[in-house]
Formats: sequence, C-alpha cells, structure tokens
Amino acid sequence: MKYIIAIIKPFKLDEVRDALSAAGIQGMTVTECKGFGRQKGQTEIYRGAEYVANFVPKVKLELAVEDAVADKAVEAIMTAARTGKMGDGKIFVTEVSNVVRIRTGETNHDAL
Amino acid sequence: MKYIIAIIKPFKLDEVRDALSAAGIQGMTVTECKGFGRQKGQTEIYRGAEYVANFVPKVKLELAVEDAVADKAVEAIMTAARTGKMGDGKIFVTEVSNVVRIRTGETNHDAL
Amino acid sequence: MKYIIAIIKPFKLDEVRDALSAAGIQGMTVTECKGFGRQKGQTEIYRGAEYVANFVPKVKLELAVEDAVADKAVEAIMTAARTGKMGDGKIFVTEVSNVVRIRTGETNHDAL
Amino acid sequence: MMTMIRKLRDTAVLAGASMFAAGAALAQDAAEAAAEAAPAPELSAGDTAWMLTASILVLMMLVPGLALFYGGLVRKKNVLAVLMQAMFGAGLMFTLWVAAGYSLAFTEGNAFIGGLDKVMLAGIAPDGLSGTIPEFVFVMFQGTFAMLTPVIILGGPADRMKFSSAMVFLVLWLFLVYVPVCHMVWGPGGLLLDDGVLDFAGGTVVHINSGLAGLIAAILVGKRAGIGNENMAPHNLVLTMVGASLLWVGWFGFNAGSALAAGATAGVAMINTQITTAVAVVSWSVAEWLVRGKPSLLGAASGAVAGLVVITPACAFVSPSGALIMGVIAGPVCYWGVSGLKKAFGYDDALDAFGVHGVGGIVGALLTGVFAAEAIGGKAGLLEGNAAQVLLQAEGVLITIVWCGVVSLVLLKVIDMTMGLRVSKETETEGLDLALHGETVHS
Amino acid sequence: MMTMIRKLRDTAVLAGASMFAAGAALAQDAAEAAAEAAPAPELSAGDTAWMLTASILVLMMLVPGLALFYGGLVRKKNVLAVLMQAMFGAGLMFTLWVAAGYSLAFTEGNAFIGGLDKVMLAGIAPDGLSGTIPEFVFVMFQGTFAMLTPVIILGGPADRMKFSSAMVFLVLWLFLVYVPVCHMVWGPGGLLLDDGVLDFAGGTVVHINSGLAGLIAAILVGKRAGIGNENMAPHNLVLTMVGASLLWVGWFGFNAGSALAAGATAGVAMINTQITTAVAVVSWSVAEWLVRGKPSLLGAASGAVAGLVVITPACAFVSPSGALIMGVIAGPVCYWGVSGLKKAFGYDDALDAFGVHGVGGIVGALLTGVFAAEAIGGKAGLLEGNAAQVLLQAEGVLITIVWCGVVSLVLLKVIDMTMGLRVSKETETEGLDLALHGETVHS
Amino acid sequence: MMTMIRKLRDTAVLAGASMFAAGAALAQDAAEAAAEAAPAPELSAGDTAWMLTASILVLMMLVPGLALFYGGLVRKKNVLAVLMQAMFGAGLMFTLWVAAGYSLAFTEGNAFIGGLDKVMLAGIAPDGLSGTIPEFVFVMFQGTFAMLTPVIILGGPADRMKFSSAMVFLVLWLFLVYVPVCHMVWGPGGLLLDDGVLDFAGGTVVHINSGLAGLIAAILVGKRAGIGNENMAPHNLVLTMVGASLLWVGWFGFNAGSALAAGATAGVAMINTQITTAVAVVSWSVAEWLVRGKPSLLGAASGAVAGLVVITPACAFVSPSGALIMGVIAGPVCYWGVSGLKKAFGYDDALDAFGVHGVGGIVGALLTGVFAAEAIGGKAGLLEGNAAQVLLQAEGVLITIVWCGVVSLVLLKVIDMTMGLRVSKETETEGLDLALHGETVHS
Ligand SMILES: Nc1ncnc2c1ncn2[C@@H]1O[C@H](COP(=O)(O)OP(=O)(O)O)[C@@H](O)[C@H]1O
Ligand SMILES: Nc1ncnc2c1ncn2[C@@H]1O[C@H](COP(=O)(O)OP(=O)(O)O)[C@@H](O)[C@H]1O
Ligand SMILES: Nc1ncnc2c1ncn2[C@@H]1O[C@H](COP(=O)(O)OP(=O)(O)O)[C@@H](O)[C@H]1O
Repeated sequence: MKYIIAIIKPFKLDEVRDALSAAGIQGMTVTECKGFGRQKGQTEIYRGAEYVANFVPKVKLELAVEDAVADKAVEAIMTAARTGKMGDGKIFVTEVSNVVRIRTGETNHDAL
Repeated sequence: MKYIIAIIKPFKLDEVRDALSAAGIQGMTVTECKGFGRQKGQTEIYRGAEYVANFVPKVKLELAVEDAVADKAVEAIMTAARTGKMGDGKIFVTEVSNVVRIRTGETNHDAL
Repeated sequence: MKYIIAIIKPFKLDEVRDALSAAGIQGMTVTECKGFGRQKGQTEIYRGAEYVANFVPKVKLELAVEDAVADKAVEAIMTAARTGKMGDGKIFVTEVSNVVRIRTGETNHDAL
Repeated sequence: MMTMIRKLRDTAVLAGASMFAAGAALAQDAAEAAAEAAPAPELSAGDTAWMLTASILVLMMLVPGLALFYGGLVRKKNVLAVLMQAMFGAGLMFTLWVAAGYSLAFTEGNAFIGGLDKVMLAGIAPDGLSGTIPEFVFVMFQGTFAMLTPVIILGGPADRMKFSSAMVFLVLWLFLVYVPVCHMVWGPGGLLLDDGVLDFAGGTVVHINSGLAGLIAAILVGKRAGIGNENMAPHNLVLTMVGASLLWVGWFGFNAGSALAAGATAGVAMINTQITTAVAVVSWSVAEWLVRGKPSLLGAASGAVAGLVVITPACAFVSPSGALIMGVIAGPVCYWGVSGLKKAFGYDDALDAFGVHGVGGIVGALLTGVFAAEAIGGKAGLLEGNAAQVLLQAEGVLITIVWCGVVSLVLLKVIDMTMGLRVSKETETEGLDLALHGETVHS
Repeated sequence: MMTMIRKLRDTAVLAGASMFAAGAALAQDAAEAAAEAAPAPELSAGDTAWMLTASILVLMMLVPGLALFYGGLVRKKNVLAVLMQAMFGAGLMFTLWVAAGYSLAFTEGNAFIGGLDKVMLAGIAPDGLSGTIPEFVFVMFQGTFAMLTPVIILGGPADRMKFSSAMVFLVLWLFLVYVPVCHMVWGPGGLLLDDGVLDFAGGTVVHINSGLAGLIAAILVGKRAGIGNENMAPHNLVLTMVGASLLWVGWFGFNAGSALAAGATAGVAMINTQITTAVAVVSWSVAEWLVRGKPSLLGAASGAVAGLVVITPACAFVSPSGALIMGVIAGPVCYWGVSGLKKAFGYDDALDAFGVHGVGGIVGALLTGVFAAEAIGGKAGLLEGNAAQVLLQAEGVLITIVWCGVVSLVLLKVIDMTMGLRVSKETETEGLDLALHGETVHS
Repeated sequence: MMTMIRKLRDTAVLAGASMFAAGAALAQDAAEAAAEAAPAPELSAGDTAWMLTASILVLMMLVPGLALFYGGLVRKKNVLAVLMQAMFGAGLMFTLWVAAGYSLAFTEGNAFIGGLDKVMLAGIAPDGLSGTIPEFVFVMFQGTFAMLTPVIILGGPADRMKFSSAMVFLVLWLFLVYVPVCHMVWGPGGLLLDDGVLDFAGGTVVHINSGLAGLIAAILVGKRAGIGNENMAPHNLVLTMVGASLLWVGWFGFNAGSALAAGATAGVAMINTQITTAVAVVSWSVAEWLVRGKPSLLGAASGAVAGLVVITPACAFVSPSGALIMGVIAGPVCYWGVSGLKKAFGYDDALDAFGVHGVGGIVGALLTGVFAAEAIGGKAGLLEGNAAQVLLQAEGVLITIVWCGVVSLVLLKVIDMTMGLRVSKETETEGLDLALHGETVHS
C-alpha cells in the first residue's frame, strides 16, 4: 500500500477533500504546517521593524491507499490543489507495509 | 527499523504513552492533527447558521522502533487506544532506513 | 529519493534552515510537535498542584531530497541542531518513491 | 412657530437634551429646577461627575467593546482588520466630530442641518455650560455616539470590504447621514424635534441608522467567498463574550448618560436597561435552546446586545414591567433577525449589523410607543390608551429608514464605481490582516 | 468641630446601610429613621453619580471579570461553557431579582425573609429615594450582588456540571439561600441585623455563602475525570489575569459602593480595599516563591482576589495599618486554602471557589473583629480591647455556614436525584463547549 | 507645625495639585472660588464621586491596560512574565506607597523630598480632606500614578530581564526617582513647584521619567538574543489593541482626574485628551501608510498611546485647536521615535518605552509651552507671545532627564554587578513564562 503525503495551500483543503471523496478515498489525516520553498512569506511590519516570514502556512494531508488507487489519488490532489502560482505544494508517495484499524484490529486492505 | 505512525483520539494519549512505556519504548513524537473518516465531526451552531465540522480532532504519534519491537508497539497502541467506537484511529507501519541521534551522532540501533 | 524527518529544538529552527540552504536544499516543511524522550518537560505549578509536562515542545522538519544529497542534509541538520544537551532530537531517513510538484505536474527529480 | 419650537428645544436641551421632550420635564431634577423661574443653570459637580464617567463608558463600548464583539466573530485571519476598523474609525470619526460634526449637529441651522458656528469648537469656553455640565463634556459625550455609530455599520460587510473604502464611506456617512439625522432628532430646530417621537438614547439615530447602512453595505459588497462551504464559525467567542460584556457595561453610559444628569431619570434609564438586557439574554438563549437544542454563548451574548438595542429608545419612558416584556420580545425577534429573516432574503450580513441593530432598533422604537408609561416618563403609550404614539414612532422609523437608506445606497454605489468596495479574491483568501495591515496573530 | 464631623460621618455611615449596624436601622429604615427627625433626605447628584458608577463596576466584576478569571483556569475545551454560565447566569439572576428577589430581601417581612410588596418593583416611583439616591439605583446595585454571588459557586464544580442543572440550582439557591441570608443581614427586621456583627460589603452574604456552596457542589458532583493523570493546568492565564484585574477594578464599586454615598466612608473603603489587595498580591506570591521556588502569575492574581475577599467585610472598619496586616495574612492563608487544605481533604474544588472565597470570607469576617478601629468605623475590635466582637463575628460566620450548608446540600441532592448534576463521561472528555453549547474556540 | 503643613498642603491641593501651580489658580472653578474668601473647604460629593472613579480608571490603566498592551507585543513564551511584572509590580508599588512613598512625596520636607509624618498613612482621619475630597481618596489617586509609572519602564528591557532584579530595581527607583521627582514637582516646598513649568497630569513625572529609565535599562540589559534573525513580531495584537483601548479609556482618570474636581477644568482636560488621542491615531496610521504602504493596527494603537502621552502635560492648558495640532505632531514624531531614532542608535528598546513615553513626554512638555492658551488654563504660551514658557518647559524636561538618568543608571549598574540584570541564555530561549514562573499559555 502507499502512504501519500501532500503539502497544499490551506484554502484549498476543502476542494481537495471533495476531490478525494469523489475518487473514493475514505479517510485522511490533516495537519497544519509551515512550508519553506520558492514561495516567499508575507512581510510583517511592526513599529519600525519588519520581518519577512520565511515560512508560509500550509496544510499537510496524509492518506494510506491501496496501490491501485494511488495514482488516482495523486491525480485528484494535483487537480484540486493547483492554482498555477508558486507554492501550490508537493506530493510525496512512500510505501507502507502494514495498516491497522484500532477499533477492530483489522489489518491492511481491510483497515483502509 | 520500523517507523510507526498512529492516529488516535486525543484523550487517549496519556494511556497510550503509558502503554508504550510499559512496552519499553523510549521515545516518540506527537502532533495535533485533524482526521477525516467514518466518524463525523460535531455540529457547530452560530446565529442562524450551522456547520458540520468534517474534521475531528486527532493526535498523531510517530515512533521509530527496532523491528523486533514493532509488533509489541502496535499491540500496545491498539489496546490502549481502543474505545470500540468509530474514530478510534489507525496505525501505519513504514520502514526507516537510518536513524540519527543529533546530540551524539549515534546512528541506527544506538540512536533509538 | 530520501524523505528525511528531523525532530529538533524549536529555537534551532532558523539555524538549521540556514544550514540546509547552505547545503543547497530548496524546500522543506515544518510542523510544531511535542516530543517524548529522555529530556523531561518543565514543571508547571498552579495553585496547590503541579504537573510535570511529559512532553517537550519540538519542531519537526520534513524534506525530500535526492539520494546523493541525503548525507549532506543529515550532516547539516546534525551540526546546526546540536547543543549537546539532552533532547537535541533525532533524524529519521526513509524512502520516497515518487514526488510531484503540484503547480507543474513535474515528478521525481524535477519536482524537488 | 419657529421660535416656539426653538424655545421648546432650548428648554429640552438644557433640561436633559437627549430625548424628544415635547414640553415634558423628563430629566426631572434639572428640568424642574430650570422650569421654575429658570435662573441661569449652574454647574453641578454631581452631574458632571456622572457625565465624565458616562462619556468614558461610551468610549469603552467602541474600543475595546464593539471591536472585540465583532473581532471574535470573524475568522482568525481577519480579526486584526476588524479591530483596526474600530480603532482607526474611532480616531477618524472623533477628529471630524470636533472639526465640524458637532457644530453641524448641535448648532442652529435649518431643519435638516446645523451651522458652522462651532467648527473646531470655536467659541466654547471652559466654563461654558450645557445644562448643568461643561459644554466640553457634552461635546465629548455626543462625540462618542458619533464614533460608535458608523463603526457598527462595518459588521455587515465585514471580512471582505476594503479598509480604504470603508473609511471613505464612514467619513461621508458621518456628515451625510449621522449628522443630519442627529440634528433632525436632537439638534435645535431639527425636523423631528416637534413631532413627539420618543427616542431617549438613540434607537433611531444610532441603531436603525447603522443597522440599515450595514445591510446595504453587506448587499452591495456581495457575499463572502466560500460561504456555505467553508467554516465561517466565529474564531474566538471569548473575545465576543468580552465585547458583549463591555457593551453591556458601557451602555449605561449611553442610556443613563443620556439623562445628562445624575438624577431620577438616570436611575430609571439604568434599571430599565438592566432589566431588558438581563431578560433578553435569557429569552434569546431559551429560543435557541428550543429551536436548536442547545443554548449557545453566542446566543446569550447576542441576546444581551439585542436587549440593549431594544431598550435604548425606551429606557426612560417605560416601567420596569414594560422593560421586562420588551426583554422577552427582544431576544426571539432579533434571533429571528439573524436567522429566519437573513435566510429568507439570502444576504450575507456577516456580523448581523442589521439583524441585531436594525431589527432591534425598529422593534425598540415601536415598542416604546406601546409601553410608554406616563408615571415614568411623562408620556403615555398604546397600553395607556395613546395609540397615536405608535404611529408617531413608526413615522420616526420611516423617516430614518428613507433618509439613511437612500443616502447610504448612493454613497456606496459611488465608492464602488470609483475605488471599489471589495478586496481582491486573493486578499480575501489570504486574510485581511496580512494583506491590508501587514500583521497577523501568532497564537 | 472634630466631633461634629465625626457625628456627621457616623450618620452617613449608619445611613450607608451595607453593614450590620448594631442597633441602627439600615437601608430604608435608616433612611426612614433619618427622615423622621432629620429633614426628608434629598437626592444627591454626587452620591447618585457614584452609585450609578458603582453599580456598573459590580456588573463588570461578573461580565467579563469573574467570567474571564474562571474561564482562563479551565481547559480550553470548556472555556465557553464557563463564560456561558456567567453570561446566562447574569441574565437569569437579575431577572429573578427584579421579579421577586429584591422584594423578598429588602422589604419588611419576618426575621428570615421579606415580603412581596415590591414584586416586579411595584410601587417604586422614579423619584423614590433610598437614602440620597434613587431607589431604582439601589435596586440595581443590590441586584448586581445577587447576580455575582451565585455564579461564584460554579467555580467549584466547574468542568463537569450540567448547564441545565447548574442553572436550576442557581435559581433555587438565589431564593433559598442568597435572599434569606441577605434579608437576615441587610434587610429590615433581619435576624442578624441587631447582633452587631460587622460586615461592611458582604463577606458573609457573598463570599462565605458562595464559597461554601461551591465546595458542596464540587464534592457532590465528584472529581474531574483524569485528575492527577492529565494536565489540568489553566489553559490561558492571560484571561485569568484580565479577569483578576477587572475584579480588582470593579471591587471598588462593591466595597466603596457599599457606602451608598460618595463621602468619607467610601474613601476609607477605597483605601483599605486597595491596601489589602496590593499587599495580598505580594504576600501570596512571596509565599509561593518560598514554597515552590517560583512566583506564578496565577499566584499573584489569586492573591489579589484573596485580598479583595478578606477586606470586604472590614473595609470601612479598620485602619490602613490594619488593612495592611490583613493583606499579609490573606495571601498565605488562601494559598493554603487552595493547596494544603484542598490536598488534606482531597476534594476537587476545580477553580477554588471555597479555597479563595470561602476561606478568605471566613478569615476576613474574623479579622474584622480583630482589627476594627473605633476611630475609623465607630466600632472597636479585639486589638482595641473588645474581644466580644470576634465572637460576634464568629456567630455570623456560623449561622451563614449552617444555613447555606444545609440548604445547598439538600438542593443539590434533590437535583442530583432528579435531573442529575454531572455531564456524561463522553461530554466531559469531548469538552463542554461543543457538547453543551455547540461551539468551540478556533485559535 | 501640623497645621502649617496641612495649610500648605491644602493650598497646593486647592491650586489644582497635579500641576506646577505658580501661584495661579488653574483648577479655575474650585480653586478661584475657594481662594477668594477661602472658607474651610468642604467635602463635595460630586468631586468625590469623580475622584473615586478617576482613581479606579488609573488602576485599570495598569491592570489590565498596560499589562495587555505590553503583553501582546512580546513573543508568546514571555506573555505571562510581562503580565506578572504588571500584577506583582502593582501590588508591590502600592504597598510601598502606603508604607512611605506618599509621605515622602506629599508631606513637607526639603526641596527634594518630603518627610515621614504620614508613613503608613498615620494621622489621616476618614473625614480628613484634601481639597474637596477625602484625603484617603487623594492617597489612592496619587498611588495609582506611583504604581503605573515604574511598570512602564519594564517595556524597555522586556523579554530578557530577570524578574527578581526588575522588582528590586522598581523598589529602589520608586524611592530614589519617582518620589523625589514627584515631590519636586507636586509636593509642598518642591524644587520645581515655583518655577512655573506647566505639567498638568504628569508628562514629566510619569512619562519622561519612565521612558528614559526604560531606555537605560534596555541598553544595560543588552539586546534580545536573535534580534534581526528571529521573528520578534508581536504575538497577539488583539491583546495590544485591548490594552491600548483601556489605556485610552482609563487615561481620562489620569488627565481629567488630575483636576481633582468634577468641574470645568476636568471638562477641558477631557476634551483635549480625546482630541489629541483621536488625531494621533489617524496621524500615526497615515504616516505609516505613507512610509510602509500599509496602516497597521499596531500603528493605530501606538498612535493612541502617543497622543495620550503628548497631551498629558498640556490637557488643561491648551485649546481644542491646539490639542488637534498636537495630535497631528504626536503620531509621526513618536512613529519616528520607535523607528528612525531607534534604528539610528541601535538600542533594543523592546516595547518602545522610550520611543513612545520618552519621546512623547518630551514633545508634549515642550508643546505645552507652545500652545498654552491664557483663555483656557490661565497661562500663555509661545503662540500667544510668551516664548519664555518654552524655555521653562525645557528646564523641567532637563532636570528630570538629569536626575532620572543618573540615578537610574547607577541603580541598574549596581544591580547588574550584584544580582545580575539578565536571565540566562537558556531561560531566554525557553521563554520566561515557564522558566521564571512555571506557567505557560496552552492555546
Ligand atoms: N524538498 C521538499 N521537501 C519537503 N517539502 C517541500 C520540499 N519542497 C517544497 N516543499 C513544500 O512544498 C511547498 C511548496 O513549495 P514551493 O517551492 O514554495 O512551491 P512550488 O512547489 O510551486 O515550486 C513548500 O512551502 C514546502 O512546504
Ligand atoms: N486512509 C487513511 N489514511 C490516513 N489516515 C486515515 C485514513 N483513514 C482514516 N484515517 C485517520 O483515522 C481516523 C479514524 O478513522 P475513522 O474512519 O473515523 O474511524 P475507524 O478507524 O474507527 O473506522 C480518521 O479521523 C483519520 O485521522
Ligand atoms: N523512537 C523515537 N521515535 C520518534 N521520535 C523520537 C524517538 N525517540 C526520541 N524521539 C524524539 O526526539 C526527541 C529527543 O529525544 P530525547 O530522548 O529527549 O533526547 P536525545 O535524542 O538527546 O537522547 C524527543 O523529544 C522525541 O520528539
């Protein structure tokens, strides 16, 4: 199975979630994070000083999926999260060797 | 070595941590996150409107362990985190190829 | 490609980021988290009671890098994040099988 | 006729000004004394002490009161922008008040607007009196009303209106709506002064006025992006609750302060204000409990504000029992204003400027005509057989609605066509705090 | 000359009602008595100005003062529920106060309870006086005490008590504990009125009463789930500090307002209140510094509240030096109340309603008997040779404890058996904000 | 002797106490009336009502006002430490004020310091008057100034100064700087009392004094670690805005309260304070808008404080137009104080104690000499041809700077050499809240 990690713009979260639902993805986990990349952060001004935030607010999605669904999921995220501007984010695909549903103890495919 | 990612209900964190300690696990990292799955979020009411939060507050545990301990760790989490109700969470097991302890530079088994 | 996860002390973030930039790393993602390990948390006092926080505030860095750069990145993090005191943190290296840049659809090496 | 009106007005202003007095002595103490032989009124340290305090309380209603009430209701990315509207708006409005607003509202002119004699407060001496208090204190007290009212409007188009356009609008609105209506209602020779409309502390001038303008602005600026899909829940009801509390606390400066003296009238205004507010907290919450199954803090806090709005025109005219019934009505009606009514018409009055201030203001104005008790404020209402009072009240409401509605609409249209009312989609997405003010909350 | 002044002051103090006056007639009857021989009391604009302000200040102690003080101390998931208790409780209590509470407390009846003559404030005219202020203002002032006191109780069972049960309890408690004790202590013909117990601003009626009821509620509702294992640390001491500050600020309305006039007695009450509070901030912090190694903000803020509670009954009776020593005592003793005492008995008084208000109230009542200075308030205490006063004070404490204790216990037991006191385990886990009120803090 | 002191004190107080009186009757109404035939002054309930309120307002400026203003500006890990400095500092300073500060400042001694007659407020009777108000109220009112001023200093070295050292410094500074300067300026026989320097409400004593000490402390304690690299942006401007609002609200107690009576002078002080503040909100924001492209909430809030500081010495001396121009100046100049000036010299005045209070205090003192209008406060300034007044003002500024500068420097050096001024690098990194006070914000 695959474990997909996607970094996206926060305001795209609802759209991406809907796209994944449409693609049949049942579950995911979301974390607020800060990104560092080509997109530069907003400048904050205070009193005389100013500070260019190096970090930009992002949202991280994590979802475990069947191998077969992985491409569709990546595709769905990519389409829904894209604005075409810098900072749209990245998708990372890794392997997961085992998945367990805590409630039932089911594992692997059954646990998804 | 294994890298275990577990999504659990926030109020179970203390119990899970104790269970892992009992199983001899020395360290772990915890992040607040929001989950999307079968369990539905609470409805918020405000003025005339209402909003069903799709996301439920969760806590994510990450721990790197020796291969030999992995099953025991999964077991411990599963037992301690279970309430039997929807939304108890998931455990994902992945591979980690190298671990480094920053303070000493030790690697792999020594670093855990 | 490698996916490096590093847990460090929060106040070391700026130094580590600079070190990685110096090593040519273009992007990374940062999450606030809480660590559990040898370092013990601060004691909070309130009214008559007190509570030893088991968890210590940490920051988690995630970065996908070319295999060739991985060691340099680990090295850079290790050097910049080290204070020599307990709780300096850990670095975990895992494999990532695919990387996608959402904005362009580029994959793998091009996406980094 | 004109002189008669003028004379009546002078008496009224001296006797306690902030009501339609129509020959009645309402601020009993001062009024009666003045009424007798009318010797030159003297400064009363007691009245002055109260009016210094009352002015400060009304200031506190705006900063931080209303600012927090509104600030807690928006999403986190926009909270500083809301606070900025209140803080900058406060400074700007009072500056204009001193520059010309006070003169145009409170000196003689025609039926619609005053004159320029007291521009920059010219000619007011430190020992010049307004009734039994220094005129400077009266300028301050009235100025705090003129600061607060325009900022209430911005609850309607909150979360998406340009800061610059909002401020330009407030400036024009102050002079073209607030000042004229204020002059008509309270100023010497004002159009409505003779009609006998009852409005003790500003239900018309402050609440109907601002609520309606807020509605129009909300409609013209358009709905918030993402409404219906994204979570627009108030980001921090702690702030909103603190704001509502400070509004409650400060409103005594507004209502009891409108007696312009520390006497019996202030006492009546205080107890009635407290009663309607307390009851409306309960009645809104209970209505919500019945309809939604849960009573919310936002409901209780909104109920307090609704009660305060509703009792504002009535507070020196009705009996405690009347105030209690007004509280019973205030809660559910304004709750309907922010839910049923809003849903029915589909506008996006983001922070319910109209739902609470507009609806509450209208209801309060009308109910004043119903519950006015002769034994309390010298005027009988419907329940005491004077049905005409309700019609008078309706007249006051209508004139305000027409004037405010037309002028606000024109002003907003013009601004929309010139500088634009709304921020860019990107700014709205990213949040106004960073985009407009270069700041954000780090916690 | 000096004696004349003193006499005048004594009259003022006697006429200033909010204390046990040793054979004197209080509040109205004081006024009435004074009315007989003296000329009919007239409205004083100065006194009225102060009492308008004082009433507003006591309101601010509850919303947002106490609400924030308590709100910051709970976990984040329960903060809105705490604020809701204060906001809704405020509305509900004042509604009942007007409906019947005031009449039952402050009109003549028997030794335990007043009559129903002024139900719905019937018969009070705008120009009706209570001493030198409008009676409506007196109703308001006393009403703010009646709003504040019951809500203090809810600090004990905070974080786990059902909202509905809490409100039902407050309603019953208001009528069966607060009103009778208030009548006994301050009302015409009240049981304790003649005994000579000194309680200037309500140490007994407000603090012992509420603190004890809070303790009983905390015990009956049971301990918070997870206590000892989970982190129960205050989620946001910024709120608590703001709350403590507003309590400090507002308490002058409470204490100096209890003089019911802007005169010498109010001045004494003010300076003593300030002294004890300031010193208690230091003494609690230093005690904690010595015991724990660090002085905490929560300690300093709690010290302020402890000082305010302790000086409440004494503020017009003791000298500044006495107030200072009371401050030295207040801090460490209440610190022990929230630590040693609580640990010894093992109850879970979540926000230390008893530890601060109960313990501080008792200590303050007794110390009033120790430090009362004839030159200040006309009554000598232990240090001036009148040991009997301490016994009198103890009597007042005991009667309050017995009455309040028994009635509160019965009420809570009955509610527990009928509707239940405690939320479900799930609700407690998830947080009261979402479960009970459908809201949460997003920041 | 005693009577002589009393007489002197009364004279001083009657003359309007909180200003350099120069034989002129500044609190025109009360003072002049009293001065003529000068019968024994009597307690005025109206004046007392106002001064009770004013004292409470100044208290609110510190807790929670200044505490929040500063607290929002630091990083989240240090917010509780800032609040603790304000809360504990408040308690400590007032304790010392009662113990000896009041006596040393306001009884007769030599030109630099008073005597010990009223240590522990000995000899003050409940009916003792200070002008037309109880002396106890005067002690309280002045005490709130003595609480507030030292805490302002701590904005300079915020985020890195040891709590213990800070408190030791405040204790010494209170007695060696605040009390002497206060005595020189306002006390009987004070050095500057006769010079004719105009300072109505404490521009010198409070703002120049504290701002300068803050600068010196900031320099001696050194720069914050990581400044320039790490994000030092204010963590929560909501708190700062609330703090600024409460400073604005409370400052009327400070300025209009300094009239010590509810009369014409208080009215002038109120309107001028409001005008300068409102205008400065706008002028700072506009300056920033021009320079930086965006107007920030922090700018608007800072503008309010700058306006308040600048008008403080002038508020009863200038006309409304003068106040308006002072507001136009106040904003940009203090904006430069926190940006250009600070950058030029490279010190790390973390929360701009000097940039706002120091710069604003100096500007205000000088402008008072420019805009003083005889028709308002009885003294002519530069614009009315009295150029000498500006020199007098400069003298006042210089003497304060020298005294405060030298003593503060010596005190800080001594503390640095003995107990150390600065926390360890670890503590600074980890945050003062946990390290010094064992607490943190969980939200
Ligand atoms: N190598 C990387 N490893 C992990 N996260 C990355 C990496 N590169 C970029 N990111 C994440 O992706 C986000 C977007 O990247 P950025 O370079 O700003 O834009 P784009 O992907 O459009 O070129 C960053 O803010 C960061 O969170
Ligand atoms: N495929 C997935 N990938 C990542 N996280 C998941 C996935 N499915 C579920 N989760 C996480 O597990 C949590 C629990 O899942 P849910 O479906 O609600 O209950 P259950 O596991 O009991 O069936 C979710 O809230 C989410 O955080
Ligand atoms: N096995 C582990 N898996 C995941 N994270 C860990 C593990 N062990 C330690 N950590 C993280 O590393 C941090 C530092 O570890 P700690 O044992 O305190 O110090 P050190 O690494 O210096 O021995 C912890 O706070 C935790 O966040």
